[in-house]
Amino acid sequence: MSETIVGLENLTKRCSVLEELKLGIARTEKVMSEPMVRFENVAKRYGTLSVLDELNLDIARNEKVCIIGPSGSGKTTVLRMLMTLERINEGVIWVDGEPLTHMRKNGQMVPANERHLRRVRGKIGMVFQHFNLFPHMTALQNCVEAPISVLGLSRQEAETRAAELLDMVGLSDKKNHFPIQLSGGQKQRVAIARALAMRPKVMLFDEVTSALDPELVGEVLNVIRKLGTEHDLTMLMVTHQMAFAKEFSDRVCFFYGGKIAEQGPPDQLFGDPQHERTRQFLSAVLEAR
Amino acid sequence: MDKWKHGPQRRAIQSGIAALVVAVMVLASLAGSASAQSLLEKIKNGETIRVGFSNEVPWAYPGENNQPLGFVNAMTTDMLKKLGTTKVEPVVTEWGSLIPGLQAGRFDIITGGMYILPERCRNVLFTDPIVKATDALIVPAGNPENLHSYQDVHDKSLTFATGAGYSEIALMRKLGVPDDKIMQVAGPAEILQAVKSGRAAAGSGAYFTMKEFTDKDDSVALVPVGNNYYSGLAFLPNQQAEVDAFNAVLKDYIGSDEMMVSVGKYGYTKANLPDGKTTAELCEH
Amino acid sequence: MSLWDWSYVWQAFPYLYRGAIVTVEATLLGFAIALVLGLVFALIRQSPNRYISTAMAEIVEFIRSTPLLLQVFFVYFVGPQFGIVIPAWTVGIGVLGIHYAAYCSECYRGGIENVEGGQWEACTALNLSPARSWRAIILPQAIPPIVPGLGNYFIGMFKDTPILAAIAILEMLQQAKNFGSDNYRYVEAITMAGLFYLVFSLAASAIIQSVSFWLNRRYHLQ
Amino acid sequence: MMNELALGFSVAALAKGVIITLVVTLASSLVAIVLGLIVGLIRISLLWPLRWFGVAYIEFFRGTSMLVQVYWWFFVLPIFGVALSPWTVAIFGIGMNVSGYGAELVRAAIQGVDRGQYEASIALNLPRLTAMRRIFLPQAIRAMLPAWGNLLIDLLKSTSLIFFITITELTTASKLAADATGNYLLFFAVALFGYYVIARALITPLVRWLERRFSRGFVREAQA
Repeated sequence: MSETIVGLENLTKRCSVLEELKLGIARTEKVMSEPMVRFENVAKRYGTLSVLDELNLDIARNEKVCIIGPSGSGKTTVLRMLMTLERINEGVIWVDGEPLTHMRKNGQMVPANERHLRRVRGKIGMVFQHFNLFPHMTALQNCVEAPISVLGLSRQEAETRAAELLDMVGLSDKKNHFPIQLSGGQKQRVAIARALAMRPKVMLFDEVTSALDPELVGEVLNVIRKLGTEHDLTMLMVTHQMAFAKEFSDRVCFFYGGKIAEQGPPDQLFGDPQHERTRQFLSAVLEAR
Repeated sequence: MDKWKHGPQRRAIQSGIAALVVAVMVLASLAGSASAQSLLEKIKNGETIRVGFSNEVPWAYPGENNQPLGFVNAMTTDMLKKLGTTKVEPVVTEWGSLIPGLQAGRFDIITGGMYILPERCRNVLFTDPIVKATDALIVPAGNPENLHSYQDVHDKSLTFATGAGYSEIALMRKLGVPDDKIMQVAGPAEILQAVKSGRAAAGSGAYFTMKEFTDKDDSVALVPVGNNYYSGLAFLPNQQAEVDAFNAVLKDYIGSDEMMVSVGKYGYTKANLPDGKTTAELCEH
Repeated sequence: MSLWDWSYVWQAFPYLYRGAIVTVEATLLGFAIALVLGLVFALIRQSPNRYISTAMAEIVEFIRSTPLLLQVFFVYFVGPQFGIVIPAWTVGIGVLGIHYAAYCSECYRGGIENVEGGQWEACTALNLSPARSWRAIILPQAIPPIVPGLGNYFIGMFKDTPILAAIAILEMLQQAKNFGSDNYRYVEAITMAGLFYLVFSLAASAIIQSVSFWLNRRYHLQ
Repeated sequence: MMNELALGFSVAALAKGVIITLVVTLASSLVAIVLGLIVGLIRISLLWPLRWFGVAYIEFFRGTSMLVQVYWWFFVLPIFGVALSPWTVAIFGIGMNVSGYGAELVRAAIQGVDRGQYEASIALNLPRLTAMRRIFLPQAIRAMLPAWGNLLIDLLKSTSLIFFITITELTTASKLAADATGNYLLFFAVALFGYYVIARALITPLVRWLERRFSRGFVREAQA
């Protein structure tokens, strides 16, 4: 289905006459299909401070969505809520057709218990800004720990898969190194392999290049790019890399003040932003370059 | 901080509780060894009897292999043999901990040679007297302060050292000596040190003990003072049967040749034998 | 004989009161010594001369790894053999102070070393005198973080005072025992002494926390 | 002659005192470590009754003097019908007192583990027990080892208090020897040195060794 949409969108670039129509079809298709992730009237508050209100966002299967926006706009909170690192105050988050934050009990929606959370959470993987690798384990051990204890794989199987994944991120020679012996870019690639080892359907990337030295950003983005083209993965990423967002994503969401101020295909959002705040943000980011 | 409320898992907690329960059970089983047997039965069955005393030569002190030495211990051992056991285990503690130790069941008999005094009679049962003793002061050689009695110590308002829990403390308080002039130390060795170092002008304790010091050490001199005191073995208040049994043995034993051989090496002479005062009289005042 | 008799509680009060005063006095005086001497130890340890600083480190290590009771015995009993007779009270407070000075010096050292090197560089860049740098920049940053640590040693010292009984200082536990041997009742007095230690420690730690909080606010460290 | 005899006797007693001090130190260290770990975990438990128990345990054992506690176990508890042997009182009295401090070290170290480690464990869907055992504890243990080293030296020193409960350990043995011979300088110096050697040559190297073992991945030398 999504390939059709991407195909259609590629077509629209050449056939400007059909643009409106095709986009309309694409939108209808998305609504028709069941989204991979759905935020439904989600609100997050810290005490009286509202971080996010009335968030409604659907992400289709295999869609690549980038979230941009100024700091404090609530963009990281979106990922953290989806990973269940933050509890939501209102609304429901759905993953793969079933509620994540809630469960059905006697026909009613009640807050999810730990068991339910653990089951649904298994479909999501996350890569953090500060890597959060386990410092006392080698790269390989980092990647086999959870598959063994959570997925129940045998050690041998887990190690084989982990080795493949480390190979895929270009680190087959570093698998017996401890995190402290790796560069920032290498650490982040191990973190990506570690998350993939859990066979997630959705991958979250939270400013994964922000803590890296500029010359190491590329190697990490290349891995993500490769993931996007070679694997069926829904990807949601918070980033400051505008060029990458533009080239990589199907859709870009601009967050401002706890709301989605504007969203759309990257060409449109970067090329012809509608919202005043979006224009200000983009020009400030570009000026800083 | 909130995050860690979710920290340890139920299983960790369960095993923690299990470990605690086991620990408590181990403790309880160790504790439960207090037997239902009475002391007298234990003696007759030849079981080990624990005697409690503080380290005080020549009354009662532990030997090289932790055997009970001193004349009170010698007499106790002889009498226990007559009653049925030869196994004696010494428990050495500070003087002040002797009565709490007896109450806490740390040992079965106090063989420290406690004076039979009315206030003590309320808390422990004494056998008939086994020795007549007097107090003595030790003073620096030559007795520079010219002390001859407790009253002298009081009149010259000098600092005076004795053991914590000793009967001399009450005596000095009765004379009107303020507490800050009464130095309460852990035992006889500290009394000697206090006098030798000049921290106290005089020290006091049992004549036997103080004489032991002055015999060995030329830098201190002996000043006999005070009235006669009588010591007995001390038991728990509910052990009248044990006291009766010991008194029966004591009647023939006291002053016998056998006893004088046992206690002679500790400097106990016929002059130290009790003179007919009974424990009932001594407890009465 | 009942297990617990309230009348003994009231009778034991004067004893415990007298003991408590000695205990608190010893703690306060000992801690004053520890605070000052500890700073001296810490500064000597920072000495650029390697032999001096190593020697100081080893002395501190020695003091910290041998029992207070033995140190008290040593000063109290060995001195007179060489004609040095120090009053028991002086020995007690002095040894207590020196013992905890060793601990406090480690605490000071940690605080001083925790102040960022950048602060010293900033002082140099602003051409501040060393004395002024210490007083205005370094110490205000070094002291507040170590207040809780110093406070723990204060409480630790308080709980170590029963050791002074070994050299005839009648602190609270000894008074409780004396009450016991005067009346042959130990449960009440000992339990109450324990309770007082608990109450004092809790109160002291509350005070330390508020001092620490106030200092942090005062210097805007938090 | 008399003095030589006393000296020989005293040296033998002193050696015995050293052994007793070592045995009590070792046994009560084990008690302190095991209980400290358990109570430290209880202290951060999910269930509030357990958490409160942990707080009460820690505050009680840290709040009152060890000597008072040991004295109470030994002389007062038997009046309530529980008569523990001097060895039990020594090992558990000291061990439990120190475990109060140890539990605080455990709690602080676990809570001090970087928050990101906790988030990563959730993101990887690790069960709590596994996360605690495999991720947090190894990092916490490494962080708390130096503090445990200091605590065990404190424990070693506090074994000198069991003199009050009729066990003749090193301090008491040296005191008895000094009293018997009158040579306070010699015997106290020997005892002081004895403690110093135990701390410096036994406890400190042991803790250093453990630190190295648990430092895998934390320092660059620890190449696999």
